[in-house]
Amino acid sequence: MEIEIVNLREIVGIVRGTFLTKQPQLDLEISSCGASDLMSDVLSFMKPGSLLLTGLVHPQSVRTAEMADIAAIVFVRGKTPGSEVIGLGNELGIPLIASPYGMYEICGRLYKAGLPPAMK
Amino acid sequence: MAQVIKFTKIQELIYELPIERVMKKDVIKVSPDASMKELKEILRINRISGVPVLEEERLVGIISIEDLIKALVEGDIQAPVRKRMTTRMITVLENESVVEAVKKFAQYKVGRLLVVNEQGLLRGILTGGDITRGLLEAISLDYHAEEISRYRAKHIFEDIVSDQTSLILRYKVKARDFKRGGSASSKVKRALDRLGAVPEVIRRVAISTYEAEMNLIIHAEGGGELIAEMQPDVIRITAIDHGPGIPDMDQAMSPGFSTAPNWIRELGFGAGMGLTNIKKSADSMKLESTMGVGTQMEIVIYLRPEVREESNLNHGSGVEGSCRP
Amino acid sequence: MLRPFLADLHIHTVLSGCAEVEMIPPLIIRQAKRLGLSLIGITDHNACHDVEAMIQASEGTGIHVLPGMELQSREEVHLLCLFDTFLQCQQWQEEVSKNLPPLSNKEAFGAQFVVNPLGEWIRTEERLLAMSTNMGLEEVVREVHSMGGMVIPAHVDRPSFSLLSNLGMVPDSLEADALEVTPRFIPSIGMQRWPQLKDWCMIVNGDAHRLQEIQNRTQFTLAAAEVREINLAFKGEAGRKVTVKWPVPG
Amino acid sequence: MPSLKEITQKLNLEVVSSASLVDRPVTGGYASDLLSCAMKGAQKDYLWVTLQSHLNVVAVASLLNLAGVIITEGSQPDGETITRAEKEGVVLLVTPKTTFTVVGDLTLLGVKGDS
Repeated sequence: MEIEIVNLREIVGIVRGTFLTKQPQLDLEISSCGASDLMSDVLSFMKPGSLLLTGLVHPQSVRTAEMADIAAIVFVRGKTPGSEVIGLGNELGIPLIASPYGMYEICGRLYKAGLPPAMK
Repeated sequence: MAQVIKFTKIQELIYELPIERVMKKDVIKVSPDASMKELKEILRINRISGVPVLEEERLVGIISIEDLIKALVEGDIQAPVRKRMTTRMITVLENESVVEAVKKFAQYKVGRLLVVNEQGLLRGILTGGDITRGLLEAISLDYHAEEISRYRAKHIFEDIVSDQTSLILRYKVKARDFKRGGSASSKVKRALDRLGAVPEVIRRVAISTYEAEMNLIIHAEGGGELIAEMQPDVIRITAIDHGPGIPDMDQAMSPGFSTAPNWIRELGFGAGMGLTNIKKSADSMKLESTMGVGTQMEIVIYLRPEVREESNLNHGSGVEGSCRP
Repeated sequence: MLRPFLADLHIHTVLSGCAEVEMIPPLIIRQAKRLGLSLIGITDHNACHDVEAMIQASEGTGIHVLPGMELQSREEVHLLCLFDTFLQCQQWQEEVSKNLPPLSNKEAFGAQFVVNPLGEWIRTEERLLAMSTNMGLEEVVREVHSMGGMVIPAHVDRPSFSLLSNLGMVPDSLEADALEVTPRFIPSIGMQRWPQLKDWCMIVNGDAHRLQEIQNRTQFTLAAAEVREINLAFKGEAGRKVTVKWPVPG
Repeated sequence: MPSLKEITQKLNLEVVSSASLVDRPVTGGYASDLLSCAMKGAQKDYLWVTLQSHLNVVAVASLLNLAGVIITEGSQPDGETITRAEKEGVVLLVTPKTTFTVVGDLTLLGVKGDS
């Protein structure tokens, strides 16, 4: 499979997502992707510049993204973050996206689109 | 202090409890001539996932919701249960101990076992949950029994008013009298049971009294005396003989050492574990011997196990420090 | 007058499906006595149905029971919630029950028993208790505090159901009262791995699912066995303090 | 959809429990590291992809009668978990790959999630 660089605009299209944070940088390039609900795992394995798919809605998801230099976060179906989480995303400049799909479906779609895994 | 070999209460119960004490007795069953459609109703109404199949009184198979689903898929819902049932049945006997059921659950990975009697007739059904529930009930019953017996024992001593009450049992032990070996200790054991001591303590008293008694039979040339003095909290067993005496005390105390002559060993005694076993079972043991005069052994066992077990707790080793290290 | 309280604030009863059947009130009290404990917390998963029986069983034994539960937050993090009175704990229970998904246990997670002070079976709880409630971490801390209780994130050094594993670190905003670590936690190693822990008072509890697992490593110096006093001890104020017997490496 | 056996071979998964039961159908996939989410989202005969490897994973899989559990990132279940899985007839599979990659591969094999 050919490895492609996908930008945020395309990602939002693929996962049928909506932006939760303001003024997203749509042509931000994403080079890899990881899916996890455990932030200890994200901190220890995810590559900088990757996209995080998670079901953990907590300000700590955004804090972890900041620490691990995660480019953006997609919250999976049914996991709508509160205003505190979105506020933190805006403050730290980390784009937050909500998708109507579950984690399984999103992984499948992005993988098919050619996004490589974000394992260190 | 030596570690006392001891089963946990649960392990003990798993071995002691018969399956019939924990199984479900009112079993819902089905006839082999019933249709799969009727079976579906039975499962639905009773909210169960499988039933044994009985022809008259005889167990002929078992049928589950999986069999029903297969029948549904194949459009075979009018078929009799006989056609679709499984005849391979995993059974246990009602008077076997629970541990046998635990083994079968592990071996066959089934959700339920059929309980039968010696004649192969169905007596009940058993799930993992039944075992847990049965153990819970038994453990609280056991706890009660323990409390009641303690009360009883105390009560006897309270009825008799004195500054210090004790009950003294004396037994004469003849040298080389292997036929009656152990009879004194079995009487001590029975007395303790009557007084309501805890089973675990009784076992320890029985083991050490038995070994002390056997020592008198094997080694004391003129026999000796066994004295058990019981007080509300403690039992003191003294074994006295008049010779020959123990030449090397350290050697006598080491496991496996024996001075018993061969013919005694051939009877199965004198393996050199006597003193070691006493040490293991007793809370304290004192041995005094003078060559040519005789030997006196004193064994002390506390009747309330917590007095002893406190010293066996192995917690909290480490360094004392702040909660912000 | 200040006096020492040897404590284990995280003990399960047979109400927790994963607990052994020996975890009944009289046996827990007997074991606590043997270990020299004078303060214990009863913390079953998302429920306190066995707490009253425990309190009754403790009467006259010199052991004080703190009513509580081990709550599982939305983030799947375990939090000890402890109160002074059973009434407070029951109020909290109402809140928790509303937020627990209505699943039935079917004993896949082990049977959950409600028992009396003697440990006799009263009923089997059919609702699955060991699941995430729909309550966020901070929300739990806020609510429990407002009801006069305290919150201690449980076994933070464990690889599952813990603050450090699920959230990666202790959130700055977390207003928990102290942190619990497992009896295997060795300070010199743990502090290196999670430097953040230096800002916290840490206590060791057993998270006991069987009698042998109850611990006697944490000692409070308090005027009375109350939430307010324990909180002073966590902060090291007014002469109240916490000392812990830490395991040594190797 | 492919059977569990086919998936095990194609994805090169290590079977750590109930190897005799891999010959079963798979009707869908589910991914989450939160057990409570899996309890709600995964269904009978689904394959669950997760990083978690502790005992409760087996309880969830058994309760929902899942086709199997793929444990990712080389996380290894302990002996007690494997014993319990054997007892309950739960198929545990282990892979060094990430959840993202495993789900991607499963999707390419035709194992669908709920959309």
